[in-house]
Amino acid sequence: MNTVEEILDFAIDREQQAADFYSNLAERVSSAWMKDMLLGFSKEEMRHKGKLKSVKLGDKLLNADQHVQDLKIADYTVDVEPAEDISLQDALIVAMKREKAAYRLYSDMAANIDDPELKSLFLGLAQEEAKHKLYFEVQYDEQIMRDN
Amino acid sequence: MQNWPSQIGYFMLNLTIVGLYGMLLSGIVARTLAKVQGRIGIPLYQPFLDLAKNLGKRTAVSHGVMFYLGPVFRLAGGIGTLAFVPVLYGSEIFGNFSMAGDLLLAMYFMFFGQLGMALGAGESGHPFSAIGIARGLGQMTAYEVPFALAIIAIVVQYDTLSITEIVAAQQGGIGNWTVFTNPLAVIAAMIAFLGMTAYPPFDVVMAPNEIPIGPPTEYHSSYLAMMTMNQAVFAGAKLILFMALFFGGATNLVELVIKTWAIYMVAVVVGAAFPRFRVDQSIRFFLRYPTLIGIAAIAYTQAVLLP
Amino acid sequence: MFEPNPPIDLSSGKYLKLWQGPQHPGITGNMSLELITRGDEVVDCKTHVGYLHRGFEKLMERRTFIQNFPVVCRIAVPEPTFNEYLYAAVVEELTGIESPPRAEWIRTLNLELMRLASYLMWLGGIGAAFGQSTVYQWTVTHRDYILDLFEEMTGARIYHMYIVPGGVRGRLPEGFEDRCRDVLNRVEKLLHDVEKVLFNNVVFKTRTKGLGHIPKEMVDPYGITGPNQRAAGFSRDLRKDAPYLVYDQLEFDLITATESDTYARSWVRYLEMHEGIRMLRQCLDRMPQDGPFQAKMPNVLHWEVPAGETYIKAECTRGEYGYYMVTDGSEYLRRVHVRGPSYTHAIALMEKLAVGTNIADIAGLMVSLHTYPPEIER
Amino acid sequence: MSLKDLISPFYVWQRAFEKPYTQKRPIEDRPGAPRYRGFHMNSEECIGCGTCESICQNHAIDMVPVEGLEQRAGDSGLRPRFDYGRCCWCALCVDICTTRSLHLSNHYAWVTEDPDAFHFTAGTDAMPWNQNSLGYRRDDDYHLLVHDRVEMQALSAEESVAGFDEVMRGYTEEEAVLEADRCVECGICVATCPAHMAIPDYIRTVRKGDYEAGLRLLYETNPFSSTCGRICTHRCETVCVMGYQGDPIAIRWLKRAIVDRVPQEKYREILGDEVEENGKTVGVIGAGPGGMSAAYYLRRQGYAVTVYEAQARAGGMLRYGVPSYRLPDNQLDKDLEYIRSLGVEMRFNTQVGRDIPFTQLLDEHDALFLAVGLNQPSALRIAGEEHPRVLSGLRVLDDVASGKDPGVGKRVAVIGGGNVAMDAARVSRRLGAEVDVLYRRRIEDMPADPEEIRESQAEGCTLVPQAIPVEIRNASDSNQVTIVWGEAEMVADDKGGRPRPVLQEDRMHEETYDCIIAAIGQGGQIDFIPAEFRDRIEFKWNKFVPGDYQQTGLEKLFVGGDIANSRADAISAIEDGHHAARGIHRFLSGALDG
Repeated sequence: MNTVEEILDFAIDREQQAADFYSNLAERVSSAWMKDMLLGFSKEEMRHKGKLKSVKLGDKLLNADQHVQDLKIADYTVDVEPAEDISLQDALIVAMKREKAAYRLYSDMAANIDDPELKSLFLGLAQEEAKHKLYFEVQYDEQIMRDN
Repeated sequence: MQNWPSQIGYFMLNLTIVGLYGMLLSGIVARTLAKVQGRIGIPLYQPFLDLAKNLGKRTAVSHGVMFYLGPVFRLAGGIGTLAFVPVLYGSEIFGNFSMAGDLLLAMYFMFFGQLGMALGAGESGHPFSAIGIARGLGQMTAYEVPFALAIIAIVVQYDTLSITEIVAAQQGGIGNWTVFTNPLAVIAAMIAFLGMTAYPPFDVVMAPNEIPIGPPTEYHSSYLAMMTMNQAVFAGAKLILFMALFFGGATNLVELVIKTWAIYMVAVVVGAAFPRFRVDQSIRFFLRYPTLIGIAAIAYTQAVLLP
Repeated sequence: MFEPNPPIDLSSGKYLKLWQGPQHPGITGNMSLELITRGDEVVDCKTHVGYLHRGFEKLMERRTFIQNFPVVCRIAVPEPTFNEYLYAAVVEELTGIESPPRAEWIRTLNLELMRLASYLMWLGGIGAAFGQSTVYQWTVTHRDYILDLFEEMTGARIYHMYIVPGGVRGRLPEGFEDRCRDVLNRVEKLLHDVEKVLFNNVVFKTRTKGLGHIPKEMVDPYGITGPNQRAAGFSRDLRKDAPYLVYDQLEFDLITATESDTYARSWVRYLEMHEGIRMLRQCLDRMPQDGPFQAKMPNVLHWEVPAGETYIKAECTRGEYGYYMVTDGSEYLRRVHVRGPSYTHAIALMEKLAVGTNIADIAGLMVSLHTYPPEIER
Repeated sequence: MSLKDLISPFYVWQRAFEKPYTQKRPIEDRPGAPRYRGFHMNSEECIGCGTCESICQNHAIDMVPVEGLEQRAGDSGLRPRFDYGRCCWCALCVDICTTRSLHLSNHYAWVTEDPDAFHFTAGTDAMPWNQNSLGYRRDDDYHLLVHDRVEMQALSAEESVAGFDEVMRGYTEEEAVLEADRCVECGICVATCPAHMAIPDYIRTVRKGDYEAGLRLLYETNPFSSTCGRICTHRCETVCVMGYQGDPIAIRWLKRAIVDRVPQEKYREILGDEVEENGKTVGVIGAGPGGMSAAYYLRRQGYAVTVYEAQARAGGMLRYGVPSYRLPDNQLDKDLEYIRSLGVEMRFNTQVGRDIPFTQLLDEHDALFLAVGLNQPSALRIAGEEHPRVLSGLRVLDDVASGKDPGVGKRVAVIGGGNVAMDAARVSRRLGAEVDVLYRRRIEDMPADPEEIRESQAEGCTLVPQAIPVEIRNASDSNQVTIVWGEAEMVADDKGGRPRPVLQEDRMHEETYDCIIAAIGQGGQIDFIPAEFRDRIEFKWNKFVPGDYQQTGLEKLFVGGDIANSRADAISAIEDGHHAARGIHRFLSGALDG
């Protein structure tokens, strides 16, 4: 992965994988409303993918400097197995943690690279993932920890 | 009367000047009274605006011919008075129709206007008019007594019925003015003057409280305007007459303005200070002290001045 | 004095029937006098009211107790405050609410200022009725100075709507006392001028002395109160005889006269104005500067006053002013009756006094009784 | 005639030399006094309560809708329109204004050729005096309304913490009348109350002492009046206009004042509830407030109603989630018994999906109302959660309600800031424990009722705000548990949500307790609905999204209560039940065919 194009392809691929992950899970779950929700997550990932595609086509730019709030909810929740009887709470935890992992991945890549252009690209991707994570964290905060 | 067309032209000029002056004077007096009352008062040109407004209005009532003629008589009285009073002594232009017996004519016209007014107002049928006329004629008759006595006194004193000659006799220094030569007559006349100008305490005829408006109750629009014009002309004529008879007349317009204004202020000064007499009280008043003073003036003239 | 005036044969042609009013500058408000005259002499007088009837007493039955509070001041236009006070007092009496001491002082100040303003207007009125309009302009201007005070104290010049059941509507504005003292000084100075110009005036004396004499024995049967009564030699004043508000803590003298004519009535009022200024100065000096000015009130929106009835009276500028109220425990009053002195003074008394006077004296006579037609027709 | 009397009047001329009293242009040069009662101004604080309209003795004020102003909770969307042909500028409207938004300016001259202009809406119409800073305002010490609430007799903190006796003792008749008297009857509360109860009307019946009429009004919209009179979340009181300058009316306590004075035996006679069977049956799943409310209104319409309840007793969260010091059992029973007395059939210990299949219910009944509530406590999902000394708040409350000892020990940490957390904390206090309440946000952010927060503090619970639990560890004593929590900083949410806590990892604390009670929120469970129906039902997150009249895409199924609304309180559930009952009636009588 040495060119911008390759990196973006990699990222687009990751988003696709995530979308597939959620739609597969949605097939399997038994809980009444989880299916709808997981398909919603999947759509969300496809939206991210679409955004990266337009970055690749040069229609959009990634902003590496923005500050995205980190609620740090994902950091202290336990790991959850995506099982058939997954609850809403657990699904959100899974989502948060996936986005967090993606964020870490891009951040690490940025740290290990010297090319300023690529570095900035990785940082931009990391911020994107941070934003996605924030979305799930906010939902967790609102839907699960209503009383906390 | 040699050159009567120009005489008439000069008279028209006099009439205009005196009329305008009379209007202005009413504005000045209004402002003066306002000052006493703690107000700023109307602008000086306000009487002209009022006149213009009244002239511009139409009428919709009919009270008969005499009613319409009332203001005409009234105005005729004012103009008539002015016609025989020389405005400026020794001036051809401002001499008017001065002649041998003009004093009598002037006095006649002063009375005539009131009577005409009385006829017209009486025709309106309004009780306030009728009461006002009764009061007005009663009071007029009363103040005419001291006024007539004062006139008799000075006629005796100057031995003439011509105003111009009376003025001529007073020329040559302030000491020659009637007011100094025959003060009793002037006092009687000035008290009568208070009655004529209808300022308090002798304003019961048109008192706004004791019966609203009085004789002119029913008059409006151009009738009212005609009466306002008469008031101006009449006031001017009266003042000039008093000035001529008692205060040495005037030889120029400035002197005229100062003197007439001062004479008028006598009524204003008294007017601001007093409430008004009821009509029976004012009649009683005029027939008491002023009449006595008038009689005394004649006696004084006969006894002191003539020998 | 109780017999009706003798009948008059109008068709004889000796008499003229003359209507004075209902719009007439000699009457403070709308009422009319039906005069029958012979020459300038009035031989018969009938009083007519009804030109100003707004039905306040009935209106008030259809309004809640708080909603009546803006209504009552309109019963006597030149003196709204007495109505406000009395209405507040009857409601307070029936509900058992007690207005705090500070409010009582402010109310007294208010009432005496109102009395002074009303007298000033009256003083101008008596001058103007007899043709002395200069005094009228002066006094009305000084009344306006008092209205300025009312404006800053209450928010309005005429309909103050300030004395509300339970207390007053607000504290006195900053620096009010000084401005009030200043106005009192100016009014006092003016009064001395008026004394010189009006009361020491030959024409005024000629007009007013002997005019409208009220015999002493007529006073009680005709329900004559206030200065009219005191000018007839009675030493009666509710402020002394049945003190309300803080009048028992104020020093003032009762003014009386014996002549009982228009001049005496004017002179009594003139001296009462001085007493009023004296009282106002005491109020300003001794009024409490803090503390509540309103009692604890229930929610006025649905204020139910317990069933009961009461009559409360106060000495207004014209005499005894009273409110009689009956309540039935609901949110509306059952009946209210307003006793205004103008009713007795302007109707029956005027019919008697007018006979034998001159037409020109009617306006002055009417003013000398100090009546306000609006309060006749509640 | 003395000479003095002749000379003295000329003294008038002395005044001619003084400054005139009058001014040349008085109107421009003379503003009204600072307190002048001039033209009306209305500021943005106005909420359109219409109290000005009620007090106006001239009927000069009309409340009218204003373009661009939406009706919302606590704002009627109306604004006062003034008719200056009627106004007398008494300013009673200003005195009575509950928000103090209405003022009079000291502007008093207004000339226009347009007669309609004298009919204007203050505050929204552009008027020349709108910028005036002077004019009449109500004095701070002058009131036409009563701003202080009549305090209710309550057990002292020491007494209340000693047992499970009801804390609030109820109003006496006099107190109730005094409190009811404060109401201005604006009706802002009616719009905000989820059940749209006729609040001003029943408050008036309290004032008049006519409790039977009051009860009739209550039952028009709410068959849980005794319950709601005690534990309602009273959204009405949060929007009450009296709250702007003082205490809101104690609407909840006044409702209780009515029900407390009417014995249950007389309900039937007072309410006149006669059931005329109509031959149709409706099944209700869940005997909580939503289900029982639906059962009541359906039964009144003549439906044969069967209620399926998994627990042994009716009441749902009201019974198992609300401790008896807030809602004594007999009061809840009073409401429930009356509903049952109309002939509602109860099937207890019947969990749908386990004891009876959902499809069977669907077949047996003409319509179904589902209100199973949120009974699944959310897990903490932090490390060490499975420690045996970590309890759920709902369980603790459930145990206490069923008479079991939850065994909380002597030192308890409660995690959460909602009503369940507060109740768990207060119950633990009553069981003799020292209680710390850890909450992630600030105290003012707590979703619990302010009363509950206040009372729990009074009873000795320690509130630890901005504390985020991160880990649970074994303590040295196996009967104890250690919690690690970090301090939080609040950051504003740029999307307009509530401020969010952010963990400060450098400020960690560690504390050991006998047990930890987690009460961070609840979720629902609807797996009993077979998968083939689910496609026709709309969900969002973990909730139903019902259509009109609480109907779902599965036409016979109506839903309500916590599982179908975002408000999660009893009164919303009651309204859902009532609303669904109306919907079911329309549906079954053919008016609504899906």
